[in-house]
Amino acid sequence: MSLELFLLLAAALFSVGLFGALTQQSIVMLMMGLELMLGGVIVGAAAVWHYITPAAADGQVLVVLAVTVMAVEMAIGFAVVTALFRAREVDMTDMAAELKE
Amino acid sequence: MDLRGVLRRTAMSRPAVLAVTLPGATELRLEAEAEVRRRGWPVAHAPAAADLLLVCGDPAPEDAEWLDGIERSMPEPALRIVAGERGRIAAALDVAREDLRDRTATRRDSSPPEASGDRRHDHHRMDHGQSDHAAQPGHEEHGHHQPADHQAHMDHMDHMGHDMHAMGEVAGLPMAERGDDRDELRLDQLHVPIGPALSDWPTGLILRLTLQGDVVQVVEVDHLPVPLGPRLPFWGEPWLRAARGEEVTRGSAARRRCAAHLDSAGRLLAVVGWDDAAARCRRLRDEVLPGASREGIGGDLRRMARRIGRSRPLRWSIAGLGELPADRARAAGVTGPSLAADGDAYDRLLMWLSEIERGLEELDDTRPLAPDDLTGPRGRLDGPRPPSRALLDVLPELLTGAEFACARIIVASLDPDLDELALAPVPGVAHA
Amino acid sequence: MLDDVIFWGLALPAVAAGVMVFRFDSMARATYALLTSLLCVGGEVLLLGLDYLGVVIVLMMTIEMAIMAVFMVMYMMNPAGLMPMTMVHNKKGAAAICAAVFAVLVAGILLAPWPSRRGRPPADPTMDLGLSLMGPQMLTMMTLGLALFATIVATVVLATRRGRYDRFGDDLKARTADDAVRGGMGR
Amino acid sequence: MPDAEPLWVTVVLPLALAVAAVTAAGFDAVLSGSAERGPAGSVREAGLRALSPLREALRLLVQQPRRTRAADRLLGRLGVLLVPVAAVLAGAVLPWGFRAVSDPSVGIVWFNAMEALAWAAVWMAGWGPNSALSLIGGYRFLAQGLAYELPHMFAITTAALGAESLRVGDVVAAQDGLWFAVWMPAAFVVYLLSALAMAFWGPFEYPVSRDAAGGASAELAGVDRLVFLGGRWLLLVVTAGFSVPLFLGGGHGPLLPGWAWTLIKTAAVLALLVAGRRALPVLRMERYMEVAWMVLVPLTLLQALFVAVVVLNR
Repeated sequence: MSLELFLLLAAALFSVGLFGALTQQSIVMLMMGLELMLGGVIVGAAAVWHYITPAAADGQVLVVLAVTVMAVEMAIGFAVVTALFRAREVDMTDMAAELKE
Repeated sequence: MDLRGVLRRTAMSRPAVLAVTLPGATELRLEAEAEVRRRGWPVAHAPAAADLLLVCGDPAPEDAEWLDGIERSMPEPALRIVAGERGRIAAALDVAREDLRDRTATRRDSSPPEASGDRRHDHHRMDHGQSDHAAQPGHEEHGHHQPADHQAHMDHMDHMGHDMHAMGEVAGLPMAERGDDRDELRLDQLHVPIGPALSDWPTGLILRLTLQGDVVQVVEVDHLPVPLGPRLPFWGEPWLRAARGEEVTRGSAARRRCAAHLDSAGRLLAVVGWDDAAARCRRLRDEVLPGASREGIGGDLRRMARRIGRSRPLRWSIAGLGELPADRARAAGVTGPSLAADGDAYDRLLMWLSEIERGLEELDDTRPLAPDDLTGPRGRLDGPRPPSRALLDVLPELLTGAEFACARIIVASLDPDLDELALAPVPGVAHA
Repeated sequence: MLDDVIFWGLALPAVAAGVMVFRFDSMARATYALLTSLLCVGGEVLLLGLDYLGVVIVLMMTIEMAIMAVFMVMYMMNPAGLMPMTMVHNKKGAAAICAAVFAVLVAGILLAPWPSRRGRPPADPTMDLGLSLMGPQMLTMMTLGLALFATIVATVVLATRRGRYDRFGDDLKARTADDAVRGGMGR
Repeated sequence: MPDAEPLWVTVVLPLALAVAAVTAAGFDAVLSGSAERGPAGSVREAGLRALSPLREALRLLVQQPRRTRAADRLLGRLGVLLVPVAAVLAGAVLPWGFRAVSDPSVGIVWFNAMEALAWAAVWMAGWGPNSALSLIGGYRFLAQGLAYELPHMFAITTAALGAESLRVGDVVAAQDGLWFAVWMPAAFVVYLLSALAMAFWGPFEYPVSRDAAGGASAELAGVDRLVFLGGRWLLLVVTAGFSVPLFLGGGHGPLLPGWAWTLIKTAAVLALLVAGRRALPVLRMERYMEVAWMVLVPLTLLQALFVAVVVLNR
């Protein structure tokens, strides 16, 4: 176990999440990509805390931040989808973009 | 016998029973319930939990399909027996248990059957392995059915799908369509028939529901064919016989009314999930019917009625469900306690309880019942239509927009008796 | 040694489940694949000695994904995955971008001169975190709190279609709310 | 004082929980037997009724499992299995007397996280069989979770606040004189309610209730059914048992050793829950939700505030 291994794991999760966020048409699936990316951020922050600055709590605060962002993003995401769905019965990013036109 | 065989036989010494009643067989249902309870056998509420399917009543040929469906969705060792006559249920259960024990003990260890296709053969075997009263005519046809649409427990739920491809079929199941719902979201609709095999459910009633989530959007009321015949509906029997000119005591009529309301209350309490009170209601019902004396049972009955009437959690739980004000009820032709209650499910329950307590006074009354008194437990039997018909007619209005659990409570709080649908207008009285 | 086994035992499923999120046809399975991945992330955090945060991640993600599954089934087409279909756009470009991002990250991770460890972990990192959030990081904590509060309000406003005027009438004088389903407070 | 135990304890734990679950289920069977068939006439009859959970278990073992069409067997099985697993994992921080299988520094959060696995478990078990009634049951548990979880979290946080530690051992040690139940009564009552809700048992069996033909368990047969419904009893035992270290002073008590007090208190809580269940109908979530959010959440917050003020002035 070393810092690099944990960071590689973080990078892998981040990239997989990014791929999902970029490719998925559905807003909900896009959010799942974001969640995965944030999962990568959490691993990275925790590893940096453990291997570099265990005395300071900043790494931990970053993890708290990431977890909160996950929750907020999810809640807002579903509220938006519900609102869109109610208004136009749309749940896809492409269709939402068309609505603007 | 090896240890495993012994264990298997022991395990099946009290099989779980799923009792299904056909219209016109109320008396058999009561006998079966009392007998199963006396033996302490577990009662299954779904085919998946049952070992033994006990059909009370004579199935018509068209019933074979949904009964097969239920039997198919029971786990091995599944056994079906048909009890068509009074007084023979105990014997039938004994035979069925022996059969189940033998079949489990001698079963070879094989992987569970894969699909319904494989299990059809088993069914042949088990249908013929029955005693005489279990044999069922007209039951040779074993097509590869889709699960019968009457079936209470759908093996499929069409919760998937989108309007883009709504017409398709997936895995042999129809896809769902979307429709506007109560909360103005266009979500998938699910067409679910519920009944007649559901436990704590009016015998023979089928509701074809359109559900969104668990909210009822559309209700169609349907029922199994009710056999027309000389047999009078069980719960209305004393009054109808008196109207025919036979001699019926007031006591036996009061007894029947008491038992009918206890049956309904037990059903409602079971659906509400108060098992303790439901079980007590049913036990008292079975004591009242065969003729427990007023002194013997009055105390228990009053205590129970008071306990239910005073329960604040119960009131909190069901008040406000299925509001049926008297003017609307009268317009729909509802008579009896549901009209007198003039309110929601809770008021109807209280009305049953108060009628039970009132009836208690007359329990041992030996004076003859007046032939023109035709108010049965569910309403006036001399109206243009049987009282349960009116109860069925108000169902769609009350159920639309209710959640599944509330819908079940509303149905149980009206508790229509489908046996009454076979009732021809009483000659000479109806038009008097 | 044991730590290494645990690391790999969690890291591989985390990434594999992360990939499966976008490969499952069934939305229910995709949701729970994501949950698996995030539970493994929680496990890695535990492995790094952050007991509290690791367990909190497990707790939060379980509840969050369970709720998410409801929305997945509600709004997505094909929730059970009975009909194979793809709903992706721009797959090649995205794959290229992601591969590039991953390559850059890996290069950075392997080439960067990581500083050596400074200081020792406190006996109780949870206490450390709490003191930090209530002390020097108070501003972060307050921001998070406000953001969460704003989220609660915003999501309700966005998702509901009925305000209090719909429920209690135009003059807000109705004694009982006009709701589709009666609640438990008898109002 | 609290200490990590040797490995064999991890084997004993599930067995002990199972014995406790069978005992509790037997007591419940005696009570429901007397409701259905009248009071037991003899001791032998009562004993036979108390054995009925074991007989049921044997019967389900003999029964063959079954499959439904287009089922998601992976998720369904996972959900069924997860129920007892969550119960045992949560039980790992349950102290017997003063010793638990493990007493991590964040034991209370661990307990909360493990019982939250039930959210996923019940939903998956309901989703798996591809049947409307069982899916309704699965969704009902999520509604129930949203109702009970917040008051529950505030209640256990209050206990942790009173002890100024998230370690279960410290919470027990802090109740050497005065039980938390005495000066945190609201939190204690809310905890008992949520213990029932977590185990989806008794008045909170809405997800598996009779009106939906067994809800999430409607399509389970044989071993699946045994694991799911048996896991529910394990959960009940664990959640009821956890109220002892949190609010009832754990192993503290005069004369008897710690483990005996734990046993007595756990049995008392279980008996109270099982007997209290006889007086209540199932609480439907469309009604309970409003009560939970408008009464229980403010109540537990006030309780936590009160405890915080006391702790600061100690």
